Amino acid sequence: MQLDTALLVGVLFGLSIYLILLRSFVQILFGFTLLSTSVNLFLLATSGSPDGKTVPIIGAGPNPVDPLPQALILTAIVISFGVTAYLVVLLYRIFLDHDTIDAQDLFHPPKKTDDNSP
Amino acid sequence: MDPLLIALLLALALPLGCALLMPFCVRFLRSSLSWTLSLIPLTCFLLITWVAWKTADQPQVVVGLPWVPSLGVNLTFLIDGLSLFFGLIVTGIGTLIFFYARAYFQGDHETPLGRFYAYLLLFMVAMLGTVFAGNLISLFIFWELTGIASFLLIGFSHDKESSRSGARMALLITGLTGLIMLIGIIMLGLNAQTWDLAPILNSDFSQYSNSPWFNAALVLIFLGAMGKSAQFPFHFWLPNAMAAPTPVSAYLHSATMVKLGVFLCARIFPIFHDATLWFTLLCSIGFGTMLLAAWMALRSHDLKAILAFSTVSQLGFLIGFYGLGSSVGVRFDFVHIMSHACYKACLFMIVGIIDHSCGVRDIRQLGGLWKKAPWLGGACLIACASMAGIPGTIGFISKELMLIDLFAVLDKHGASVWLLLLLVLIASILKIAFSARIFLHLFRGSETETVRHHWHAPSAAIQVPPLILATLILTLGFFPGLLDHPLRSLHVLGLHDETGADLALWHGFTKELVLSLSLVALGALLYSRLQAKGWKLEIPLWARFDLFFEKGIHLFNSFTKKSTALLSSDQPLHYIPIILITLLTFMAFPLATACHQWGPEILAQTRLWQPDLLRSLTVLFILISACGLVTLKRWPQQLLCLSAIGFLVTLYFILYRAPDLALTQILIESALILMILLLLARFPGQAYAAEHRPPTAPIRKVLPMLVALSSGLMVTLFLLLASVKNPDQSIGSLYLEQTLPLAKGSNAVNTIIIDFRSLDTLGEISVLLIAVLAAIGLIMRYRRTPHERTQAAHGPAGFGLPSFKNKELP
Amino acid sequence: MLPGFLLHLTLSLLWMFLSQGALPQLIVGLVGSFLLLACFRSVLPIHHYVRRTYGLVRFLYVFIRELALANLTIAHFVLFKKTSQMHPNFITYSTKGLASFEIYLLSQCITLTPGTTTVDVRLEEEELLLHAFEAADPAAVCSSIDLTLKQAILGFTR
Amino acid sequence: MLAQILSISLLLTGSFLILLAAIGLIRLPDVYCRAHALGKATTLGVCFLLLALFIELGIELTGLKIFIAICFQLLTIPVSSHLLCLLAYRSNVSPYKNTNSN
Amino acid sequence: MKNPNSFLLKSTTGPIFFIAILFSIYLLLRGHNLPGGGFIGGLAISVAILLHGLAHGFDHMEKQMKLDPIQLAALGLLLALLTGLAPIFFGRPFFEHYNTYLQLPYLGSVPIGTPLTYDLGVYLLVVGITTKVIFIMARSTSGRCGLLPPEVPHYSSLHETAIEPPINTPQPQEPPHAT
Amino acid sequence: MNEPIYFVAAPMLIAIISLFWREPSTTRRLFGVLSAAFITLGALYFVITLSLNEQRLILNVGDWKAPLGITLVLDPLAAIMLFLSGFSALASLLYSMFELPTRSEHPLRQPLLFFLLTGINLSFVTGDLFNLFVAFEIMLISSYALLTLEANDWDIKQSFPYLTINLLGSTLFLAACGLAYSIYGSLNFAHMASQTTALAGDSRLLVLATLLMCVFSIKAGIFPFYYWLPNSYPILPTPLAAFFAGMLTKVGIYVLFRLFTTVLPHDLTSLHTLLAWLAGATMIFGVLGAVSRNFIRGILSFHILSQIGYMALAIAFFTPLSLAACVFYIIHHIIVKATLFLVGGTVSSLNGTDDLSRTGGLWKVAPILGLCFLLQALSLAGIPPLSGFWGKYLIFVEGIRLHDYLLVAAALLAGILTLYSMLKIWLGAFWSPLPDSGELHLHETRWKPLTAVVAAMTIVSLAIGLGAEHVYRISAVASRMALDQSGYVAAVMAALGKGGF
Amino acid sequence: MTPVLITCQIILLVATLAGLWRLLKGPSIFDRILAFDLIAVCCIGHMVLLSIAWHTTMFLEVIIIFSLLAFFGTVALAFFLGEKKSPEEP
Ligand code: NA
Ligand code: NA
Repeated sequence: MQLDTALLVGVLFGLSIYLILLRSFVQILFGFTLLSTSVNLFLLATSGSPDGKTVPIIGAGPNPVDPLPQALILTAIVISFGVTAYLVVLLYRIFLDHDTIDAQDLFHPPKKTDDNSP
Repeated sequence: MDPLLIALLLALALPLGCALLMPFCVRFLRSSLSWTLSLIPLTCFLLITWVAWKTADQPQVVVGLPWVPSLGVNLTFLIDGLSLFFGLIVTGIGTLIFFYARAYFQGDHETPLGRFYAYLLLFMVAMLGTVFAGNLISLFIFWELTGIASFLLIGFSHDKESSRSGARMALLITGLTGLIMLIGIIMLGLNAQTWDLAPILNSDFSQYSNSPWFNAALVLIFLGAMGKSAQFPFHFWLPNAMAAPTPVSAYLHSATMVKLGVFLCARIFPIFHDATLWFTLLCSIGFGTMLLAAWMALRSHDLKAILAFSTVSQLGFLIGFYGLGSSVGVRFDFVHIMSHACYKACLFMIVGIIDHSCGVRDIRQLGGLWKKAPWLGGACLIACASMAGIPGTIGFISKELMLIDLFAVLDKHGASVWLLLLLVLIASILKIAFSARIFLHLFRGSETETVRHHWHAPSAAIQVPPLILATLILTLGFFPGLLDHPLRSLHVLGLHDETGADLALWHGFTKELVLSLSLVALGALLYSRLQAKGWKLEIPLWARFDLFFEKGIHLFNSFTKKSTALLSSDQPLHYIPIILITLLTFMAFPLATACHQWGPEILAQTRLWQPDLLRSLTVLFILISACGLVTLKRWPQQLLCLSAIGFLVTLYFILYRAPDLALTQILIESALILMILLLLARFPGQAYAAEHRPPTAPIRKVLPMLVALSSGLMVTLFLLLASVKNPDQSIGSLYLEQTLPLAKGSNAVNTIIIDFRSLDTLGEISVLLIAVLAAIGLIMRYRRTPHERTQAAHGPAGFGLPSFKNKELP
Repeated sequence: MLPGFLLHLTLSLLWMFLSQGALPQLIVGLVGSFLLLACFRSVLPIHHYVRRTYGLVRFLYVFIRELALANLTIAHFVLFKKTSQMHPNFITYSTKGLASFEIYLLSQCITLTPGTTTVDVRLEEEELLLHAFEAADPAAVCSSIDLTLKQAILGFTR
Repeated sequence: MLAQILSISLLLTGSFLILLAAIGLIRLPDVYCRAHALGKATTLGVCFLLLALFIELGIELTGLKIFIAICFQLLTIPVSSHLLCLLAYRSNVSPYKNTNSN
Repeated sequence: MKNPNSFLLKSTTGPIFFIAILFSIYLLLRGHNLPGGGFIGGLAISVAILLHGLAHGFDHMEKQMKLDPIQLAALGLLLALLTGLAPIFFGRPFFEHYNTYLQLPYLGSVPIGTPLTYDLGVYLLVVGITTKVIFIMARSTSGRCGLLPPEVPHYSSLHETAIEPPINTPQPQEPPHAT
Repeated sequence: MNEPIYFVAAPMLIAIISLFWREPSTTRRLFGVLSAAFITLGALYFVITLSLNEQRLILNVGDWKAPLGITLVLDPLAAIMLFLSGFSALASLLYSMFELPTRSEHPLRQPLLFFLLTGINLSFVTGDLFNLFVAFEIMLISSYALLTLEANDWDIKQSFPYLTINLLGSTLFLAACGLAYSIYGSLNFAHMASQTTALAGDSRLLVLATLLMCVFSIKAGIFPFYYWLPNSYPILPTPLAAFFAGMLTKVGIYVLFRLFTTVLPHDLTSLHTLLAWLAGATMIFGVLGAVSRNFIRGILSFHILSQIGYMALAIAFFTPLSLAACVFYIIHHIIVKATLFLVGGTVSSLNGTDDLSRTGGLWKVAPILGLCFLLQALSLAGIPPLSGFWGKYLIFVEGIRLHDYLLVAAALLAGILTLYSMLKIWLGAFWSPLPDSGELHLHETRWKPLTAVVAAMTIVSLAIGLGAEHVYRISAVASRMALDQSGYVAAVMAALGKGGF
Repeated sequence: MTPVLITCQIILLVATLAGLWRLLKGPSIFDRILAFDLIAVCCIGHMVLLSIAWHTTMFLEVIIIFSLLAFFGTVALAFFLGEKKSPEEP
């Protein structure tokens, strides 16, 4: 039973979803970063409770933890790094092209009210 | 191979092959040799005649080729009276039409004749395929093909808006009803456990009638017939299809396509005629349409529209006739069909010639053509007489037979069908009136302005086909006995009444004759009344179903725009909430079930749970930082919280005995933060400005929180459920056992990623490489040299060029 | 310099191999051979090496002492002094005549030693900008740096 | 036994020093002073902890790594606290009011 | 970004860079038996490179690089893929590893089989992509934020320019809304 | 033994080589086209031999026995999908070659396309859930890359929803992997399938299956998960749009198919019902969206969804016949959809726009193009005997047999509305007279080769329709073998290798 | 040994908490970066303690890399965030 991890994963997941639902690019970006962290922790928890176990290296101890989830997370971390890097660049490019970092403004630009705009 | 099969295949393949060749022999089509085109349908006609002759002594012959035998769909031909009769009509009238079309397009240098003949031949193939089809599915296939070919033909002059909309209307109506018919066919086939027609037709039908699909199949298949034969409420497409060149109208709407509905009724008659629905459905729809269309024909002024409505009316009659057949048996249906084919084709051709010669089709602008074209006038007179049922024409024979059948029904069913009789009689009166109008207004009276100015005499050749048909009408009208033998040999099992009487012009002074003559008198009376009032008639708005249809399409278009907007399809910010809410909704039931099953176990484990101080506090710290991430206002602060989370999560990995993971996590986290910094730090002061937004609606605030809360709960439940029970046989321990002896490494995590699951790693590093390539693509603009710019004057071809900027964007 | 270092290294490695040990033996070898070299410094051309190595050791001693002292000061400030009693300030410290490596070492050490942190290294002006915890008397701070760290550093770099 | 006592005292001192830095971070009045506390206390604190680890785990190749780690701390922590002071100074983060700048 | 031009930082990154390179090679070699491996090693050296870049400016770093990092990355992927494909030519399944050991004094037996080449491929790729991605980010942002103007880029050199910030480019206009 | 990996390794190798090539050149293009053709032919070979012999080819990657390592399985279904992906890539490359002058091609287009192919092919052959995740990620990152590679400044924002939604989907996929591992103790499809009876009655399986279904519904574009698709595909250049439209969503459908048949228990009736209703909604809402659009790309993009509905419905009926129909439909749809997008691209090249109010006149100018469009559009609408009819027909049959009349009615309605929206393009671009200047925007030498590509694809599609018997037999074998869990498990477990239980 | 380790752990946890407090409170961005630095150091401390507790050398590399990255992170954050004239500063 890993109540602590379950709580951690749940709250992180919820918070990241909350961030993703906000409007600012930056918050959305942070939301996705946090989202991948939370799901990595979820995967980690599937290796079972670590209490009384040792690292999954032969010779390091009598009762090593399950190595597979760790390997999977390793892959998942790297992949989400790649995708997040792309997301960062995409957001930057959108910012360059549309001069906004607000998703709402991006798709539904506010009506310009000032008269002195060219 | 069976010679019959070869003959039929040839009859299909010859026009099909020629159709494919047509676009490549435009020069031939414009040459004087193009008369020979009529030889194609003629050859088919002869082939079918030969088939008919060969099978004269057999009521039903089935030949075929396997096509998709796994699905029971084969290219099977069912040769019986019905298919032979229709085959002969299609090819026979076809021969005349090809001849007529050659004359019609004489000297026309703009019309793409190659395409025209290709469509026409294709249409003929489809027709032949349909009538000879011995398999329900192949019947449907050819049925749909006729729709496509007619679509191309109707829209042939596609520069005109009316052509396009007429073609669209025709295709949509026949397509929709065709698909509906497919459902009915499938129900029928599923009932019968076969898709082949012959066994279905020859089996005992009482076994099906209890099936739930029986009546449904009848209605659905009949809907198909209604669509094709333009029965109410689909009657409106046919007049709109008159945008086609006249040879097409003459072919499609006299003898072929619209007759398919009638053909289908005859085809399925043996299966369904015992159903009570059969009589009700066919008679009400058929005779109702007959009256409605006749009434509309009377109120139309475009020649083609009059003919179109009269066609609809006659089709209604024919369908109703098959409905009647369920109680009294079907006799002489072929006479009705042939009579209609002859006079309608003849009239269409005449109208086409007049249209060609005057450039006008409005009957009000025409008149006095008798002197200019007496032969044509004669043909028209005969055809109109046949339509009106004047003695001496085949139309008269047909009408008398109809009255006989009606009285027979009256005898059988009593007064309840008086209404039907009334409908038929009124429709006949109307028909006589507009028949008279067609002939009298075209050929009698004084020459109108239009005729005087625009008339140029038609060639002799173009008048030959209508004259042939007129001759046929007269011949058969006077000597109906000629048809006796052919009709007997075309007798169809299960369809035709065994007790057929011979045809004769004079049956004695019967009540039918009296009625018939009085109808003529009443029709003449109606004509004269209307003539006196000057024919100031229009189809009232409520009967303009075509306008409703177009309006409906328009409304539907705006409805789709609204519905698409309603579904938030163009609101990218709503996508993720919608997806999440749906996901949560779908997950609710399975999660509830799982919690019901595993809940006690989870609770029991929770009671035994002993928290680890360091881990629990790390959790707390991570959550504090995460709260900071959410609550802090400026992104630099949030980023710092994120970095802190990264470091603390690494510690958490350590607590889970994962050094490799910790190393990777912290390295990646740092690289990522640098990346975010590099780009986000370039966001100008606006990055701060964006944080000061106007207040949003409460729902906008509460909904994300609710979604976030339930997502978090969902994942927590996932994890609790995941860890509630260990799998019986987990491969995790396997890696620990075999990493050293087999993979020659003691770090199990590393041997997994390098050896056991090396393919994952290969994929993972490709993802990294591609991500960087993607980033390069985003940030580095690919520049073309000035030379390349000129080479592609309009920029890159295809979708590369136009941006959403110029588009109707949501 | 170099011959002395090489000799020292050779001797220690020799010792390590001869005693068939690893790191502990290497350390013993380093210390032992240094003592040996120190004895023979007048005979061999390694006088400077020995002196500077001694200087290094002394520098390390001074550094560790100052580091410990610094932490005690911090503890004193953090735990016992009220905010109002603190007088932090920026002061400048001249680095005239020092080589860049010496400046680097000095400024790094200043951050780790009592009461001062290097804020900026101004190479052009040949001075350091320091932030001192207790800067009532800037001159005293500077002279204490001169006496401890600077001296120790110069002791082994020159 | 001696090693045990030594490592225990190193551990406790090290942890205490880090706590000291933390208290300093909270208590001290401005960013410069906080950087002070952090730079000095955490360097020594972590070094002490690492030394304790050294004593506990022996002095093979591990020892070299611990040595590297200690060097790392000595190299980096002062630089980061310096850098923070420098950037704060350049961004004109105003120092604590008791300061009378010259 | 303006280079903070801190003397201390610049001087410190030198030795750190050196240590990090040695350390990353160490991590690469021992990954099969202890924590580490090509991935971690590669990331470690990339972080050192990035640190160096932070201290000295990325344009300076990029100028010093002899090889386009993306080519290094592609090379790494190629190496990894070829490691996987090699057994096929011996009639063995894809990615079957061949282990062999090199006996070295004091270091014991060092595995130098195909796992190492695979790890090396990963290592090269990671180094390549991390540096490349940071470089292009740094370069593309140069216009606005005061780094030196970019050198002629390596990748597809004649046809690639950094997208400039919106200062100089015409702003896209919102299309008229279909109402 | 190594056959399955060829289809993954080859595109990756080609991508890397193209990357080293740096500059697009005629040689590089030819190299790409020829290799794609080679891959396609290879796949065709396996389609034929594997379905004739009813055989599965198993590769234990790294020689690790089944549950331990990653297993790749090349069965007829996978082979069919490999053929289709290769074919679409070939068409896309060919079109690309004729569409743009060499120097105007983006240097990264070809490598990225082959990387995309790598990911797609890996997801077809993989027999491991996590490896499937990796394959999906390769595919997705390449698709992001291609989506934004040549997008202009205005369009680029449309890739943002695409990216975020797929990121969310990938995260959920990862969670599903974790859940699967803790339930089954394995990620290998065969090992998972072998535990079906042992885990009977474990309600966590339903949780896992629902989660997986939702994840792949996002990837496949099933209502209401489809939002990312219709506005993002139109920003792609024509050949890529064709490839994406044909191939990408079908990967989601393939995985749904694979999971429901080969991996998950067959008795998830409630889930099948849910999928069926979602499929119905997808058909209707997809086609409504298509009708609402007035430019070719928009119409075609929404049609992807509506057609996905048919395939999902075929899966949801979950009878041997309907599953065979699904395979048939996939085969048909990939080719038809790709062709339609190519035609759409050619039309907008010719008219300079694909806004239907400003196009026209092409039936006179480019009749072959028009014929191709007509045939494919009718095929899409399910007009017999074109390829689209057979799948729809079988779906109707199964729907009636299962008494799902409402769903059949939805399918019928979607069919007729498809016809309607295709007519919209036909009337707008081909039949209506050319407005404005009446000038074409492309020279003959440039659009005639494009038409040739389109025509070749149309011929293939026609062949599928007329030769439905063979295609159906292959589909039936493929679906039957996919459905045969015990056969799959036995084949995978029998493959030799090191280690294992 | 264990009580000592637990004591040290608790001390470090308290220090981390203090760091978090500063991280959330600010006021200047540099204060937050300092707090981040402190948290990183605490993590290193925890790792050392865990290595002693579990008597393993497996985490040494993590410790080294961690200190490298703590430094790297501080430098990067200070560079990019520090340069900005954020309105929160006086
Ligand atoms: Na148009
Ligand atoms: Na148009």
